[in-house]
Amino acid sequence: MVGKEILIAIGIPLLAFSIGISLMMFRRKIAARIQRRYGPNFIQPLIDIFKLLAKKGNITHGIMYDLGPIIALAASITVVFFIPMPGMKLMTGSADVIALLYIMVIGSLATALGAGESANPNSSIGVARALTLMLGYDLPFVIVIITLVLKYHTTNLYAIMQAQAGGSWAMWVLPLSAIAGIIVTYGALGEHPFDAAVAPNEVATGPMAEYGGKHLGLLMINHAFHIYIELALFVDLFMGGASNIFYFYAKMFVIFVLIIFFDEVLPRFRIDDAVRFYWRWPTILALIGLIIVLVK
Amino acid sequence: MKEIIERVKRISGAEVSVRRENLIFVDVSRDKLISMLYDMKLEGFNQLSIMSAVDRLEDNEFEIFYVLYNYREKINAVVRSRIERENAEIETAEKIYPPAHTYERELTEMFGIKVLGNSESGKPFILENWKDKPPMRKDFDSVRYVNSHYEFRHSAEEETEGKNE
Amino acid sequence: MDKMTEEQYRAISNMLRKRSLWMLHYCTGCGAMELPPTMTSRYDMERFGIVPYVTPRQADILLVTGYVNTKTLRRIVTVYEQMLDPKYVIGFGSCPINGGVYWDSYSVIKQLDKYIPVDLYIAGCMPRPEAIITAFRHLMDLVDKGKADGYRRYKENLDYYKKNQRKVLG
Amino acid sequence: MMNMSLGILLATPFIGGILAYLGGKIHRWVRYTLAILFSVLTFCELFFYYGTESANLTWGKLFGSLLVLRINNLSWLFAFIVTGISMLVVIFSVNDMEEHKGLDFYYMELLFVEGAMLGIVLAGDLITFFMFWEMMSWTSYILVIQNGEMSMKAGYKYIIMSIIGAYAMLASLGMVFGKAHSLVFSNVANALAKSSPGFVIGFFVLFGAGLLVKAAIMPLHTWLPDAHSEAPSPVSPLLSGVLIKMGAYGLFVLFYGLLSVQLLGNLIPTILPVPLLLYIVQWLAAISIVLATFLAIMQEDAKRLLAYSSISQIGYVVLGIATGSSLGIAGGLFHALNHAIFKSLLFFAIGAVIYRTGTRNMSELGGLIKKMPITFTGALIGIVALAGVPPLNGFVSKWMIYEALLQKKEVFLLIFAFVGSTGAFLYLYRFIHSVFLGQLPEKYENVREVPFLMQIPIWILSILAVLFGVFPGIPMKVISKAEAFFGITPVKYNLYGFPQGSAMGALKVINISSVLVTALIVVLVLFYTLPKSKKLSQYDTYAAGQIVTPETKYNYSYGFYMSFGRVVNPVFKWSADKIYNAWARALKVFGDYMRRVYTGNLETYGSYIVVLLTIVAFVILIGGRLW
Repeated sequence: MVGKEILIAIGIPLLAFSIGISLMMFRRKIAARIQRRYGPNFIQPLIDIFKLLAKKGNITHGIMYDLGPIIALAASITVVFFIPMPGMKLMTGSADVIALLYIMVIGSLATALGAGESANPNSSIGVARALTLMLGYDLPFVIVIITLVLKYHTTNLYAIMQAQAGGSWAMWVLPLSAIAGIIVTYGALGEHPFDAAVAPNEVATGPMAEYGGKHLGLLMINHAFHIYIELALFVDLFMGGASNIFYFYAKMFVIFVLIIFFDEVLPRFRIDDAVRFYWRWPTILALIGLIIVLVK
Repeated sequence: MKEIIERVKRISGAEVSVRRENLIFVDVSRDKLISMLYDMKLEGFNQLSIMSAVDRLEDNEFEIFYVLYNYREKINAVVRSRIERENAEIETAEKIYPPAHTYERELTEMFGIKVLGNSESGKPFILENWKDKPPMRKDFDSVRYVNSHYEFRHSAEEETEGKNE
Repeated sequence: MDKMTEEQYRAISNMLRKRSLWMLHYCTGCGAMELPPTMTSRYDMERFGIVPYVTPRQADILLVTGYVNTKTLRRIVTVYEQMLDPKYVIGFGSCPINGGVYWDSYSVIKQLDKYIPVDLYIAGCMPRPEAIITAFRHLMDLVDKGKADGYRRYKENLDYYKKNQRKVLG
Repeated sequence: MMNMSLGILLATPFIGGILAYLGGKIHRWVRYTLAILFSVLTFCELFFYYGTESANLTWGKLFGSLLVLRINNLSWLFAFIVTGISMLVVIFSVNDMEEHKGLDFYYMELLFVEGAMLGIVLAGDLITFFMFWEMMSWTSYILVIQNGEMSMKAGYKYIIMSIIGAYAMLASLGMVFGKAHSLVFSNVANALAKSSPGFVIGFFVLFGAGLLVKAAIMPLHTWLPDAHSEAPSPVSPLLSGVLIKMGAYGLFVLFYGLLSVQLLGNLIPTILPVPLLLYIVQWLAAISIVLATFLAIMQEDAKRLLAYSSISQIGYVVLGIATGSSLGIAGGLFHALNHAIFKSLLFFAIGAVIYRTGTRNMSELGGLIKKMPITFTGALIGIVALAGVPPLNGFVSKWMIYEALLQKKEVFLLIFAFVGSTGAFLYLYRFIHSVFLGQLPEKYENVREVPFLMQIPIWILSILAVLFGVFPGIPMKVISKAEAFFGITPVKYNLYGFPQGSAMGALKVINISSVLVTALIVVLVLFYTLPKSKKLSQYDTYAAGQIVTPETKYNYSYGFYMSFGRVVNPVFKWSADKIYNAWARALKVFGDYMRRVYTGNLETYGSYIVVLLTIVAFVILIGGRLW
């Protein structure tokens, strides 16, 4: 029995990482095709990560600079265990959706602390923008989560997923909340219209301005996990998880491609306009969804 | 267009010569330069396009010129005056034409002409720790400077040591 | 790690570095205009995994595009020293080779190689994107064979480079 | 024997204060040892009473009502907070207040405040409660004004608002005394149970107003930011960590001690999930959470930032207590304990920074992680706990409050609470980034770590934060016994969190933290197998090629959330302070007008009397004939 536990303990993060990294690969290929370019070869993100990890001359600005990416990656691996994979309950028993919201924040807080230690104003401005954006998209996110909890009378993520497994997805039952959910996942991934925090031309890739070599490698692995976490959460909340891994991957791929299309086309929001946008349209949609559930 | 030239001619101490249909030269003596600029501005020449100097090494003088432009009459005017070459000094035209401020700082650094009254006359402008003579003066030999400060790449045949491939 | 795996490790890391060179978006001279066409759809250097990055910490290649005057040289040296170790320098156009048309100018340095180690020069008074793509392919071969060792040369005779830099920068 | 030592327990801080004052006359160190000895003594004496149900001691009689001291689990919990934090404050202020003049008086006041708060918590009847409440107010007032001119103004505002609250409380006491003739809690509860709804609402509003002023809920909060930031650095943790908890304790006693949820429920029958009066208090708390968080984001001064954060966190406590469900109340009490721990930790950390650098303006500080690593770890644990991030204690109590609100379907309150907690990330990151990370200014090159005596509080509170975070069962034992005593069915819990049935979902914090730790070890091993990294000086950063020199202040810390400010500023055009100032001006105008009537010289008064008499005589004569 113990062998199975260890197998899961190692297998799940690797599976999550491979899903995340494959989505990143698709992303660069599709983005290139949208720009009528040929695009890099398929496993380019993987090569980038290994090249960064193999860099010889790494630098450090202090303890917190090193700990930032380390804790961020550790936090992302932890979160993966609390999101139900197809067919596996994992550890959703010990932390429900509200706890999950707080666990997901450890990673961004650790990166922010690491960026702060790198003593570069670009990274500080990037972090200030990232946190402001987080406050922006958290309002609709919370309303959506409350709507789902009230609809299914439980905060256990696995139970919410099971309740929709039959095909009555929350996407069709609560369409407005689903739209708000997609827009929030958009902001949580930091995709183009909301990427004022890591804008290359404004703040020299924001928090990552001073990161290079193995630290940047860890951050890119963390980004792969982050993509998996956001999409898996959305699929579990609104599309009822999946019986086997291929359905799960297909659903995540569909949502991600939808996000890429918007990402490549829209210009970038200024950070306070992004917060105003989030507190206006997605919040109204989510509130209407909430009232529908409250009234029913 | 004619009467603008008449009006400029009437300004005291200005010898006006018409070079082209929309370009006139106004030569003025050194001490009436600033007042001339003021009068030209009153005439409607409210843009200072550029202001610099010409190093007349042969008759040992600098020639300061201000290129002005009149939008209504669509005519350029170049106000010129001669100043002596050793420890040359001019008054600032900053108050009349604000853009002159930067041009004058460049003048000081490139020609060595001191400008009295410029708000940032002392501060370094472009060149970083430049020890030599102001570079735009004609008596500054740039090839000699280049040979002394930089090494040229030897052509492939003369190349002896293999360090730079 | 005995000799064999040491060799294999170096070969694999060279292959990795070849396939994903990150270019520093720090263009000094008039050559910067040639880069957008190489990045975008017609010539698309991303096919080779070459992507423009913003800060020296994240980049591998430093492009010195066009003439380098003393003021820019001071910034180029700082940026070069801030880049992480396996780093390469490409000199665009004739000005970094021998000063080009500015051969007699008091402010332009005549030979970039004296101040920072250059792995690759591209001749032409601003080479066209095709030339840049062939240069990148040539650099990738150099990296693959491990011959692009400018950074090692910089470390070994650091005082030689520093002396030249002090001579010009003062 | 048990009852007599209750009196000794209450008396020890006062005796300690007087002895410390006298000791100070002899020699410096005598005063320090006596102060520390007596504060530690009270803390240890408290453990005699762990788990005892109500041990009563009547120590006097006033206007025919017994003066009773009693202790139960609830008062034990708050007594633990009071004595614990006061002990740490005394230890912290030994080094911190060295060059401050009038130290004997300072230490006496410190121990008197501790005694007063202990008295409130142990009070068994309303008169003792009110007596110690007043003593707490003016002793803490004296402590606030230690720091010169600015703190006088802050203390002045603090004492005025406390007095107004105290008068309201006194009026409510008078009302109840008229009906119950004895102010012991049990008699008052029976009297209120029998009296008419209007009477109960009147008592609730008056008594509640006094409590809400001290608990700094939004409309009555304006004294807190000035008092906490102007007070000397060891006093701020006492004010922020403990003093506002007395308001929360009073609210708990008012809601569930004197009145009860059923009584409140059928007072004004409404369809709301919570009795109407509690619902209003909940909404006040929710508004104060969000607005105080937005205000805290905009602050430039570190201690004002922490003061506004105290207002928003005490909002959580009051929100929890006023939910009425056992999970919510347990959450509120647990959050009171947690907030006392991590807010004092943060104030100790900023106190240490001020002790070394002398300034608390965040844009002047920076890079202190290199010079003060221990203070940095304390501040880091403090902000992670306050933000409610899982392995530490802030998370569990917030989780309980959210679950309670979800159970009660009070959805909009939950949205306010959540926005407040996400906003907490912003100002907490701002605090630790501007003070500890970033570029170290040249003038703080030779800053050293604080002396050991000031590090003890930071160590103890950090360990407590981690301990209560990973094992929430420890404090929950006391809290659930306290709830049982007040007739609320305690919530099901175990040492590691909450099993399936207790709330909408389950929580096992130990699982979260163990997975996090293992993942951390795995990543650390991966990180240190990769090539080593070279240490850089702080001036070797990317500045687009420019060379960074110590003179250029290369740090982004002033107006950190300016962009967010543009979104939120329209909200802050009108503020509670402006309204109070408007009232004050109106009062002054009215006063000037009255001065014209009461001119102060005797002749006008004489003429008034004569005129009045004639009118009265005239009315009697005419009136007599008309009837």
